[in-house]
Amino acid sequence: MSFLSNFEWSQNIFYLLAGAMVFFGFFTVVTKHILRSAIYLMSVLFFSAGIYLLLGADFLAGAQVLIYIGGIIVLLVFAVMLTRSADLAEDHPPLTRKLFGAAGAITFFVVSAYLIEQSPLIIEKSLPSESASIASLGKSFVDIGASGYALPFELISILLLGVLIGGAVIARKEMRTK
Amino acid sequence: MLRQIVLLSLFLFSTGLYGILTRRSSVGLFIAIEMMINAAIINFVAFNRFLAPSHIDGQVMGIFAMALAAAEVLVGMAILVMLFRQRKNTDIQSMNSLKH
Amino acid sequence: MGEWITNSAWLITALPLFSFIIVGLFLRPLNEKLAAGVATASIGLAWLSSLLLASHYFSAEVSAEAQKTLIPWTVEWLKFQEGVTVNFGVLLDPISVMMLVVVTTVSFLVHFYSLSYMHGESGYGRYFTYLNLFTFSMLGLVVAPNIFQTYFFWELVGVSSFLLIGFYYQKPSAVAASKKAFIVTRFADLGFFIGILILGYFGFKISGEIQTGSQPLDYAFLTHPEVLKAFLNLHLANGNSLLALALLLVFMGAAGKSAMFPLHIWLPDAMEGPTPVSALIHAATMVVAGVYLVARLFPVFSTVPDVLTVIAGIGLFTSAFAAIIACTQDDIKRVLAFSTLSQLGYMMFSLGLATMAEPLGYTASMFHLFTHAFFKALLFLGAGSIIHAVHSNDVWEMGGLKKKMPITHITFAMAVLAIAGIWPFSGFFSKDEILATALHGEHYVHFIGGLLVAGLTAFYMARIYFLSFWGKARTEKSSHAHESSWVMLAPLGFLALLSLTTGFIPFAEFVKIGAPLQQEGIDLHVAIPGTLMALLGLSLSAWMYTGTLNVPKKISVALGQFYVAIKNKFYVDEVYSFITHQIIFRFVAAPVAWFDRNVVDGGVNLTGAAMRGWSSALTLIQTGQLQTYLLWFVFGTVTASLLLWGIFLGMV
Amino acid sequence: MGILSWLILIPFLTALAVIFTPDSKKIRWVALIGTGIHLVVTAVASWRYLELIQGNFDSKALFTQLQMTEKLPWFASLGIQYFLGVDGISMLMTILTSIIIFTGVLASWDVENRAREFYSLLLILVTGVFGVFLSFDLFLFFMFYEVAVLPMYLLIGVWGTGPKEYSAMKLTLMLMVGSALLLVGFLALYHGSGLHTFDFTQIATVRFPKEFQFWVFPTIFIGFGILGALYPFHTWSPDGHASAPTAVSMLHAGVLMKMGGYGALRIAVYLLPDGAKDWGLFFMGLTTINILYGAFGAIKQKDLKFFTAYSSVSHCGMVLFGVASLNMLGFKGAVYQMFSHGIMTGLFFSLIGMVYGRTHTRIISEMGGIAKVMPWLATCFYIGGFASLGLPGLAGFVAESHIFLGGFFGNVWSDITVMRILTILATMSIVVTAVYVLRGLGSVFLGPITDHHFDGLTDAKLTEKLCTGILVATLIFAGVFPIFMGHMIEGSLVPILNRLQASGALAAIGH
Repeated sequence: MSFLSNFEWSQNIFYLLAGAMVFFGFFTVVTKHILRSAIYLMSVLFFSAGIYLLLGADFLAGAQVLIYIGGIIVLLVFAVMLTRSADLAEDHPPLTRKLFGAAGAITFFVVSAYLIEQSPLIIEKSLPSESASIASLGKSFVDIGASGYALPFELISILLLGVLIGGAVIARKEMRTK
Repeated sequence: MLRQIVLLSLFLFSTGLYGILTRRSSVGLFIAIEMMINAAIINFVAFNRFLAPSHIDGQVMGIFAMALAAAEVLVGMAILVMLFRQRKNTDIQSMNSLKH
Repeated sequence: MGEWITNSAWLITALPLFSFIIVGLFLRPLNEKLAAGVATASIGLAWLSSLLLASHYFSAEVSAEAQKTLIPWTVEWLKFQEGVTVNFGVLLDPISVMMLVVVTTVSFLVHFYSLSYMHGESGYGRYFTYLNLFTFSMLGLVVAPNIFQTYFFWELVGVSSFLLIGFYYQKPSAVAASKKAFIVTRFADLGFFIGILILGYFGFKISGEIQTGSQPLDYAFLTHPEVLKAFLNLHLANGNSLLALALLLVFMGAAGKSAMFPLHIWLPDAMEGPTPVSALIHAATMVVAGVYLVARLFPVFSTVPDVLTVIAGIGLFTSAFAAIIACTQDDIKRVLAFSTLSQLGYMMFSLGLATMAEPLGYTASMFHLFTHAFFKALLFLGAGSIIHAVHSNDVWEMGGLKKKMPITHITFAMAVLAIAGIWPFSGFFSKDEILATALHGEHYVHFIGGLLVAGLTAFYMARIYFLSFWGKARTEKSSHAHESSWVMLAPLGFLALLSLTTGFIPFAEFVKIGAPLQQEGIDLHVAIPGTLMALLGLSLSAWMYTGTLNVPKKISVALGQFYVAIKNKFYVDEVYSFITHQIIFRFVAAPVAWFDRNVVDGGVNLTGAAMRGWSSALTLIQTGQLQTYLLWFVFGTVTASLLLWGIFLGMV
Repeated sequence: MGILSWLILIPFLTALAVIFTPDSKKIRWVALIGTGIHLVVTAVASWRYLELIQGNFDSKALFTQLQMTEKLPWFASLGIQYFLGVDGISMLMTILTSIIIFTGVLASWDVENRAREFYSLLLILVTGVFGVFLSFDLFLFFMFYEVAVLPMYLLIGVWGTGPKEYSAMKLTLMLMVGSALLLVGFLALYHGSGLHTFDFTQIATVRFPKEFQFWVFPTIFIGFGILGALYPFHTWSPDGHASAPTAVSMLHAGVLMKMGGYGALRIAVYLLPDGAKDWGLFFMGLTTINILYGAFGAIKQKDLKFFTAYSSVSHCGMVLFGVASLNMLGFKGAVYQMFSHGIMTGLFFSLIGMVYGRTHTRIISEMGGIAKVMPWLATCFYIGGFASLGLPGLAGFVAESHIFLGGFFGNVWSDITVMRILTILATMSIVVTAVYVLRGLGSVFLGPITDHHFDGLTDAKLTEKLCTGILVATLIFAGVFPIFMGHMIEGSLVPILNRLQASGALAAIGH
């Protein structure tokens, strides 16, 4: 999987993907139509899968496309359809809220960016060559050793089960016994 | 390269934040939340790749984060459906009965 | 035998106390008659024992030179502090034994008289209990060996007079009078108490240097020569001597109790009480307590001459002031009250004129006190029997009682002659000595004033005598008047006898102080003008008040506004009530009460309200909007990260 | 279990007994018997105390000699122990409280609604008060202090009259502020002493630095002052007493306000002598206002309970005046005044309760001439009135003469002329007191009967006669024979005075 990872032309692919993500990311939150915003989100996720591939986390890219785009965006679209919030298409928040929201987001961005610049962690380093293989990723899920993630793996499955049942119970029609 | 990725994810996170603070419809809210979670996963993968290439912890965290995001949206949608059935609209600003 | 008598002197004071407790708590609810009997008997016993004590004390055995003061019995009442202890006890010296005799005699006669006078009144037992309490406190005051015990019983006397004046508590006027009496005397006692504080503190300081073996507040200590010298060189910040201030304050207490000029307003109103009470308290005993206190502290007073001049001045003014008012009063008891005021002024100014070098004034004042007690008590009891018969105090409603009440008439007449100062009666001798003090001491102002007052006294006493006994019965009630029962007349007779004989007692041998007296017997330079003035007063009054009564009316019209002013006692009462009600109550008490309710209380409520205000302001933040909370959350995280980063940077 | 623990336990056990008595009619009898037993036990304890000291005391002592002490570790790690002891002052106060609670139970004989809770709360309150007077560990002191103050809220709030919720709330909150100040003070002492213990006798050995004392003394003094009706903080007293039921205002004015004076003397002046020297004159000035302000305030009052509340503000001012004058006379006067005012106010409030029970009004102008109908109550009222204006022969006079003499004798540390002026101002209160007492009582009792359905009123019942009789007898006994009280408290006041004078010596002993 190294063909994507040689250094110099992967740099400009990254900039391409990043540019697209920024473009679509911006529009997801700004657009008045909820449905379009869902579509833009889908494209942002799609390009971020690209970045994972760039960084060699190809299983994750696959998972991303599968779960996020396949599952969550579809769910969101269903929700939009079910709740007829489509007629609420024009979601234009009052100006004051927009201003405050923008102010909050921008200050957050500026402060964190400044902190990142200062932080000694991100030393300028080129993309290292070797990367972990998917086999080691798979083994880690079942490895009950110190560095293994068996327990969280089991937990996450129980969680998902709980959430599934919970979601069904909440969204059920009123009980007739009332 | 790492710096640019982190900046990118920061940008995504902030736009998600803007989305949460301004969206009126709850679905828009969820969209913004998904975006923020995705920004976090990008960070995981990026730091794993640049700082500890031989390990896989970053990616494992990414997968778990994705699972949680899915769970979260599911519950969110269930509540949304309930709310919609009772309130007939999904506008967040009108749901302020918990005020003083 | 003699030893036993003096040692058991405390019995005289204790008898009324025991009978007060027994009668008050046990006998009164059982049977009022018995209670009254026991009360009178116990006072009678006290009277006999005091006579016995006096005869023994003044007899030849006790060494002739200045009768030494004996303190036969003391008990430690209270140890205030290391050097300051107050012992209650009995002190016997010429004036205290004389006072014992006076108080017990008058008290016994009044008790006896009241048996019939108060007959049929509701609260008959209560009356006798209060009388016993009064007699006990008066005797306690008389025999006090230290100034603190005097103050102790001084207050008790004040409270028993309050109870007795307010005996008819159903009558609002009696209630107001008793309240007024207590508050005015209480105000004067404030001065007395501060005087005690000063004497106590500086006495304690001096007792540290000079060892006299007695406590700082004892009379023995206060009148000790070295102590007086030490006191004299103590000066206040503004230069004048501390002892003068203390003595002025003590005199203020005495002035309050003996109703001297500024504080006399309560005595006329005290006539609201039953007449025997006025006879006992407001003629013979309580009101002379002030004179007695000044006499008791006379050695100390004599070291500060200007205080004595002040006393003499106030005394003279009061006697003149009261005599003038007495001429215009219609209520017989008010006339007698003002005459008491005037006679007290006499005693005070005679004390004021005395000095240790020529102490005639001291003996004269005590002699006048002695004689005055009897004939004034007689006057009051006589007036009581008239009121009992006529059922009214107003002199103009009496008249023509000469034939209907012969014995009362004779005894009243003798008393009038006694107070006017006609020869065989005691008033002549005692008033004569007072005028002699004034003359010998070259105090001509006081001598002339004294003579004038003597004339006025004769005039107003004769006025009420003629109005009540001579002429025709002016009202229906006075026409039905009849003589009182013998129980009331016996005391009158006895007192009349006393007013005749007490004048001849060689008082100078018994009661004297300081240097021995030069001359003996009656001094003609004083006797003749005195008697002339008395006869002038009597005849003037006879001319005005026996014939048709138009002469006094013409004079009163002639005097016009001035007459009205005198009749209203120069509006002194109104001034006082104005000061208390309008100024003190309106401008001090009401604002304080208002201030407390609104400002101080308001302050507390304000803090409560402020708390509630802030809490409701805080709730405004909870808008219920999800996004606003998120916004606060974002700003919170941003500032927190900046802070942490700052700290992190600081550390690195 | 020493006798002192029994003194605290008996009221508590009576409270329990009251809760568990089945028949509600019997409750008041159980309470009466309980307090009766307590009276007897107090008498035994004080008799034994007098034997123990036999009136002799070491005049050079720097520390209070405690008798019949009991000491058990409680929170040993924090240095807190269950430490009971008694000296002259606390013995006298225990006698006062025991008398007041006994007569209080008698006075509230016909409390009908929820008598069970009323009596149990009352007895718990008294347990707290006994605890305060007998405990010599600051933490234990504070605990009992709270136990004494808190039931007050319920007692006034439930059984009170008039704006009872408002005054209950106000009273409890202001007293809480007071106890907050106290807590700060006690913790300062605990840490300042460095001995890591709350034991009173241990802390007494420490000589705190002057600046430390300069701020701790006022905190504790004002903390106690709030309970002792110090001038600006007295406003809870009129409201609180006016709305409180009879027995509660008897207990409160009679005993709880004395805890203020007692604490100020025992803790503030004893442990912090230098602070006392610095602040003495200031508090003396404040209390002079207290005395005159209370007296003048009382003249214009319309309601009998407000009238008595203002008079107790004035008399409690005298207690703190005595404490602030920092000399033997002042201290003795303060303790006498605490005792005499306690009995006096107890008598006053019980009588007001009885009069209110009959005429159903407390407004002075609405009543008149009722002495004709209830002579016994009128006489007792007048005896109480005369005691409050300081008539010799009653307890008030002994206390007042001490306090005024003490104020006049002054002390070495403060300016003598200012003290004299303040004392003379305070002495004027005897006239103002006479004015308002006679005006108030005169318009209520004397004169013709104003309201004709007063004619049918009855005089005091047996229980009421017993209650007022005991109080009047104590007043007269304390007034005529002050010697007994003198012997009792003389010994325990000397150490407080020596500590003030011996500023140097103590440093030698201190750590």
